[in-house]
Amino acid sequence: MSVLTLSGIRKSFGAVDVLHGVDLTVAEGEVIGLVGDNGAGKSTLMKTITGMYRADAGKIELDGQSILHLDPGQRRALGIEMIYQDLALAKQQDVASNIFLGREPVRRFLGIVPGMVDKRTMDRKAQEMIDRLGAHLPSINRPVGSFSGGQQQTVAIARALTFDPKLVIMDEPTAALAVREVQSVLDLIKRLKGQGISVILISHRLNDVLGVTDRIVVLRQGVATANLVTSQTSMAEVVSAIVGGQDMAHAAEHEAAG
Amino acid sequence: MSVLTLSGIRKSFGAVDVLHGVDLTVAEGEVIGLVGDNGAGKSTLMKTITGMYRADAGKIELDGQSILHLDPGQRRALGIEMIYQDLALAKQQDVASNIFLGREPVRRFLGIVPGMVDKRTMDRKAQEMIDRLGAHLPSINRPVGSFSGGQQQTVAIARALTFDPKLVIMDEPTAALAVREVQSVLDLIKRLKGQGISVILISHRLNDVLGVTDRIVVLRQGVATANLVTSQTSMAEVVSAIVGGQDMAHAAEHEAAG
Amino acid sequence: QDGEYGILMKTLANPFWGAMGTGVEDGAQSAGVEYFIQAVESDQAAEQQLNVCNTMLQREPVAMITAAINSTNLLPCLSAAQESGVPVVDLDGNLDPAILEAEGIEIAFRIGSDNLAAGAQGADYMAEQLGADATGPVLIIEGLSGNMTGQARVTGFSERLAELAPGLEVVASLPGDWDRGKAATITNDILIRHPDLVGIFAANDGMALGAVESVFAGGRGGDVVIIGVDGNSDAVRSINDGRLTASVAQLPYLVGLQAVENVAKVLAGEDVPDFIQVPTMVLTQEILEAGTEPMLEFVR
Amino acid sequence: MMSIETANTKRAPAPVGLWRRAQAASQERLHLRLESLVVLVGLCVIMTVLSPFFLSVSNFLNILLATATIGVLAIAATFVISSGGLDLSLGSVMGLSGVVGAYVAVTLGAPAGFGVVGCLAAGAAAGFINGWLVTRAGVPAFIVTLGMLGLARGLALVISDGRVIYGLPAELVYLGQGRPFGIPMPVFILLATALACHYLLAYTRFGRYTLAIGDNETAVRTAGIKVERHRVILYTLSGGLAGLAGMLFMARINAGDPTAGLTYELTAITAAIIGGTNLFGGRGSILGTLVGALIMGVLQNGLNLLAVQSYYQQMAIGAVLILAVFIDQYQSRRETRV
Amino acid sequence: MMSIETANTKRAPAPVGLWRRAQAASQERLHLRLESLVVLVGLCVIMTVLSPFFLSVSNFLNILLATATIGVLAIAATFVISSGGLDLSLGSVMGLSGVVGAYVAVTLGAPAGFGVVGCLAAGAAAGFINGWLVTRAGVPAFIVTLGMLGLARGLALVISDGRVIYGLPAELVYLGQGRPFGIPMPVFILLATALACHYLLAYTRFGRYTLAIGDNETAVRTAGIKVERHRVILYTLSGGLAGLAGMLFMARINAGDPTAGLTYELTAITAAIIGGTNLFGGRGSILGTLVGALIMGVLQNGLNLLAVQSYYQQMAIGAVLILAVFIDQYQSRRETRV
Ligand SMILES: Nc1ncnc2c1ncn2[C@@H]1O[C@H](COP(=O)(O)OP(=O)(O)OP(=O)(O)O)[C@@H](O)[C@H]1O
Ligand SMILES: Nc1ncnc2c1ncn2[C@@H]1O[C@H](COP(=O)(O)OP(=O)(O)OP(=O)(O)O)[C@@H](O)[C@H]1O
Ligand SMILES: [Mg+2]
Ligand SMILES: [Mg+2]
Repeated sequence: MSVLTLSGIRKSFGAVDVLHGVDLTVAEGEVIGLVGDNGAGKSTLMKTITGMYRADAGKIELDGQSILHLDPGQRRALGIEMIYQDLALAKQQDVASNIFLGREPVRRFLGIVPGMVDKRTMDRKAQEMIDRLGAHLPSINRPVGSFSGGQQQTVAIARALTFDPKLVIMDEPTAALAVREVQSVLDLIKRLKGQGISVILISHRLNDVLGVTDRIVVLRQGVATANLVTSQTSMAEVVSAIVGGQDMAHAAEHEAAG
Repeated sequence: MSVLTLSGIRKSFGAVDVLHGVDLTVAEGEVIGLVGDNGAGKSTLMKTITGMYRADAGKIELDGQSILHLDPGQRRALGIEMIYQDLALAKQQDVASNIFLGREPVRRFLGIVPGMVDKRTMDRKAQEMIDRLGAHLPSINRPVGSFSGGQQQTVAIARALTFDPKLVIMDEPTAALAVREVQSVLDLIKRLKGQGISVILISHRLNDVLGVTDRIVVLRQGVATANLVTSQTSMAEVVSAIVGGQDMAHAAEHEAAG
Repeated sequence: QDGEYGILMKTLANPFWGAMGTGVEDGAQSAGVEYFIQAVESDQAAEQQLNVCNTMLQREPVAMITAAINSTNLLPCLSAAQESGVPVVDLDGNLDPAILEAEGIEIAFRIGSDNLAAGAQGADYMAEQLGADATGPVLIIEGLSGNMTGQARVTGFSERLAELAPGLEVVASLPGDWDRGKAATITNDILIRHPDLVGIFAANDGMALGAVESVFAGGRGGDVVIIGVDGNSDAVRSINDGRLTASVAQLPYLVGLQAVENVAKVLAGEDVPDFIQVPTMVLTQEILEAGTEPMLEFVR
Repeated sequence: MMSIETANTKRAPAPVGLWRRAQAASQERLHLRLESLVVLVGLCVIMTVLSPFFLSVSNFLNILLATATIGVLAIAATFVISSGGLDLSLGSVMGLSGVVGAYVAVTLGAPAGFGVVGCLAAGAAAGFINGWLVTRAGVPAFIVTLGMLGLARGLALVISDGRVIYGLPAELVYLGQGRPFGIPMPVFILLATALACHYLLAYTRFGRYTLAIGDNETAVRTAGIKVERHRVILYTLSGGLAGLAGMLFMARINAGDPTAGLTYELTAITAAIIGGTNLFGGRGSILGTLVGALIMGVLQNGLNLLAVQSYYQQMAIGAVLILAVFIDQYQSRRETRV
Repeated sequence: MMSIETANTKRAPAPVGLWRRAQAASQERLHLRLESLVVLVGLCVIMTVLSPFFLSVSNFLNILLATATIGVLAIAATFVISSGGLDLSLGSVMGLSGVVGAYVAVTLGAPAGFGVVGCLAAGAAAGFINGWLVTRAGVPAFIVTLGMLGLARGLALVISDGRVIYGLPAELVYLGQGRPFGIPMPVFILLATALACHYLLAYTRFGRYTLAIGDNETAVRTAGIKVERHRVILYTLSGGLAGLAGMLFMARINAGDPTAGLTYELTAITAAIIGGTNLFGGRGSILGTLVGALIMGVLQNGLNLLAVQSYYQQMAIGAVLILAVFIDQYQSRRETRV
């Protein structure tokens, strides 16, 4: 059963046409790699799924139901989570506040007044999640704006994974991460797959993409130009699909082996 | 001759100690890889070089002259350029304005009034620089905030390279870039080296680091723990220096070959 | 004699000017003339008033009745009016004859009541109430800093009080900014320092009424002589209720009424005096209860 | 905003153990910056030295009473500003509300309760319109609320015909002048409002979203929160609080005054900013705002007690304001900001 | 700021060729949004229809004359705001400058030239202090300039003892009342100032850094530009322009008035924002501000010509303001913002 089906998605910003009718399906527990040149439209396409952008045309179905009319909150409630490329963190807030934004646990204040956010629980769970990602943060009570690039990335990842999603979209989740943290994330993706959660992974680290995905979709100037089964493809093929058939043997070789 | 010498650099933010006495030298035309875990202090160290942070203790010399008392503008004038990890772009301004920020060419308006910024020249040169980086931007007259992650990264790179620097610090310049653009940047680094320009490259893409650097310095919790000559080291050694001797054979293998 | 009268007030967001506006209306109605009234947002908007004045000239009125915010702000407009032969009336007497002479502006006549005198009348009444040999602290609540009207009233009051009852000491003269709430707060503050306060003079009725509420809420109701200026309808009510002691009524209604009537005379070529002084009167509970004072008709 | 420290920021001094701990606890638990309390206490000490009348229970009640209206308005300002918005119409809406309340209770002769409802409803309605225009029509908050400033003031003048509506029913006057247990009613109302609003802003989801929207609207949107709706609620709340302030003022002076609250918005915003609210959003605390309002109240009261002459009062307030904030934020400035 | 479009933003309409090209050219070459010009012209057309007195050369000069002071202040506001700052002291500093100028020229009896210098120097000095406090002492601009608002007004009242200082030398009066070629001097001065400042903001490095600082201060710092120094210059410039406005007003009424400029800061900021300046910095154009000031001038003038009663004027101005900005920014709102 396909969890998510996109068909004919189009999107333009003013005079700039970005997506020219993209189709994509994601099955349950499937890990899809979405790759493409800078500016190919990957992030834009993903934002039409989460509802941050409204597609100009096309259909988006989750479990066979159209979700086009839903707002981002409703889509998130249905289990679509995304790690945004620009992280989308509230920089003056601390780690737990960011991770739980929109889903804060509440309790009663003094046992009477309702609606008090349970900060202690939040802090504890946030720390757990960060530990699971194998990251080190100097303190989870500092505003995330004071963290290093990789530390902020970790918080953004934790935010998307804390609430048992059905589909996780990761827009370059490992771009700022160090070696070990990258491993943690890749391991995590495999674990998610094991739990039947679908993942769309956008990454320019083709090694990673080839390592964890089932299928690789290549976006080129707003069109899905290739759809490769990972086990049957090669670095060279992926690279040439990204750059559009030019000779990039050299690049592929570097990517594959350094 | 060493172009840059750092010794005993310390830095803390309030209660958080970040750098505990770091030494580093960079020779003319040398390409140094600076690697380390997330939060190791790489970006912080680099910002003490450009003057964005003031070191709590230690010495910084450029060509044998202390530059500690100089402000960022003076250091930049001496030829220290940096590509910041958070890009540091003025998002509402267009490409040329960002690239030339602080160095705008001027001419006389109507041949009389002095001080008019020569926008046409700026646009032309900006376009040239972007082309040299092998990137595609939909239009250089749009505010950079509307660009994709990789496109913004390209603008930041262009900004640092347009004015014949003596030393270029690149803080994860390729994190958001696609395959081909990564190649352009790596080629560029080699070209810079050929021109006798020194480069400090921070990257978590160890492949890249091993591919273009002469020497690799590993920062671990605010201390430079290893200083490896690239031609005499291996992925495994670098990875284990980063994570501190734990067994990361698996990670190293993945990094090296996907 | 066809054409409109242009009437430029300070502001209408104030019962004093509201009453004057009504007077103008009634006067125009009885004289059967057309008119248009303009005002600015506050009685501090000096430049706006000048701009409005200039704009009014564009409508080519047959006469201008202007209540200038200060002695100089309308001068360019007034000389422009003079050049185009429009007679100008100084409503409320804010223009300085010496300055007018220096500028070469001749006005048709000046009408209004004397703010300095109004303040002095307040002092007269306070001295009368407390006795000439009374002692004790007195509070003055000023208008907005730098406002001419408020300043004149306060100066008139304090100078006369010092003459009549030297034992009454003005312990504070603080800016209430024409704001009731601020006046109430100032009164509270001064009552802390001088619980034996015997008198309060406020530069307008609104602030006096704010002070009244504070005095009563502080349990000193009836012990403090509180005097305002203007003679507003709500001041009248408060006096009737035995809360406010007195208000120096300036009869703005009468000012407005007579201004229009006299302009009509000027335009008809009749003679009018240079300065038409409209009397002020102290409104007190007795006077109001007696109701015999002929001027009461003009209290609005 | 500033992720990069300036070159000339010095190192923070070594933390003074106890003070630092108290500070952190206060910030963490109460969402109150201890420094502003210190400034407030310092100001009180200075005033005590300067004037023998300052230090007394009745004067403190007096200061609280004088702070009530502005305090409520400042709370309103805190909500809107910490979400990255702005409400310049607070003072006018306060004036309008008082007039509507007095109109209902006096001119129409309705029971006192309706007068209260009239105040609150008028304020909330104006706030709702502000919120609607800001979010749905997309007009900048500065323009919308400045427009509302004119609209509300004009309407108040039209309704009241430019006169005060005098003579409220006794129950309403009690709300402004009553003194149960010797404490003025407005003080009770201010404190109750402040506590409830503090709870709302510091400890509930609603408050967290408010601060987060001011920090990074996009992040909040990606979290699935309806930012537009939240903003409309915030402006409505702000208007409703202005209505409450209008009611307090009306009850205190026993009249609906169409010119009430002129330029109060500036004072209210100032109190919020002294209290640590970030003018650009993302940071704000109601307790802080209360302290800010009290700082201004103490200053004004002290100058009145000292009978400082009016020209010099303006200057003194201006200078002390700058100095107070300078001291208040000295330490946080020396440390790294985000 | 908003890098993510909201869910309910609709697609932009198909570009209307010619209009779009004119728009782009105007924006690119002149740094002027064509829409605001359209709103201005539209307003003029409406006023022409409504009032027979509106359309005349003398009335246009009248509007320009009425706009001169506010126009100069709005230019000052544009510089500061587009750099992400704020100057609430503009009106007060204008008042102070006029008093200082008049004091020098009348009370001290110095030659007229010194009067002019006095105005400008007083304004620039106040602005410099603002800038210094904002950048070196690190106090938020809102507080600093609000403090200066009180300080400058108080000082003006103290210097003049609360009275207007009347009777300037003829040369000074000429600057306010002279009419070379039938055109009032203040109009010349406004236009010259606007052109020079437009050049400065739109075409020079100084202007680019101003906008860039308002956009991303950190980015500008990394480019090696001395942000603090630049800000001090901006506040000083802003104060100097307020001094110029003070001089214009003083010359116009032939007196130094200590209460001049009360609440003008709000009007000045409004004109800047109508003209497209972003309240949070990064965007601003002097020509736009001039158009914004003229929109407000035409509106006020028209309502006066129509003899709309003052309560309704306030309401009308509020409503038209919101509507004008709504129309003005309608298109750009429908498209993607950054
Ligand atoms: N808000 C916007 N307004 C205008 N153009 C935009 C906007 N967002 C994206 N674009 C343009 O749309 C194109 C696709 O952008 P997108 O961010 O989807 O690329 P991407 O595939 O994610 O690239 P990258 O790998 O660099 O992240 C780019 O050319 C970009 O400039
Ligand atoms: N402005 C700041 N205030 C407080 N702590 C900071 C600040 N900047 C950095 N830090 C802390 O200093 C440490 C080093 O940060 P830095 O950005 O130098 O790491 P990095 O090596 O560049 O990491 P990454 O690979 O993730 O970019 C981190 O723990 C970070 O949280
Ligand atoms: Mg992307
Ligand atoms: Mg870093």
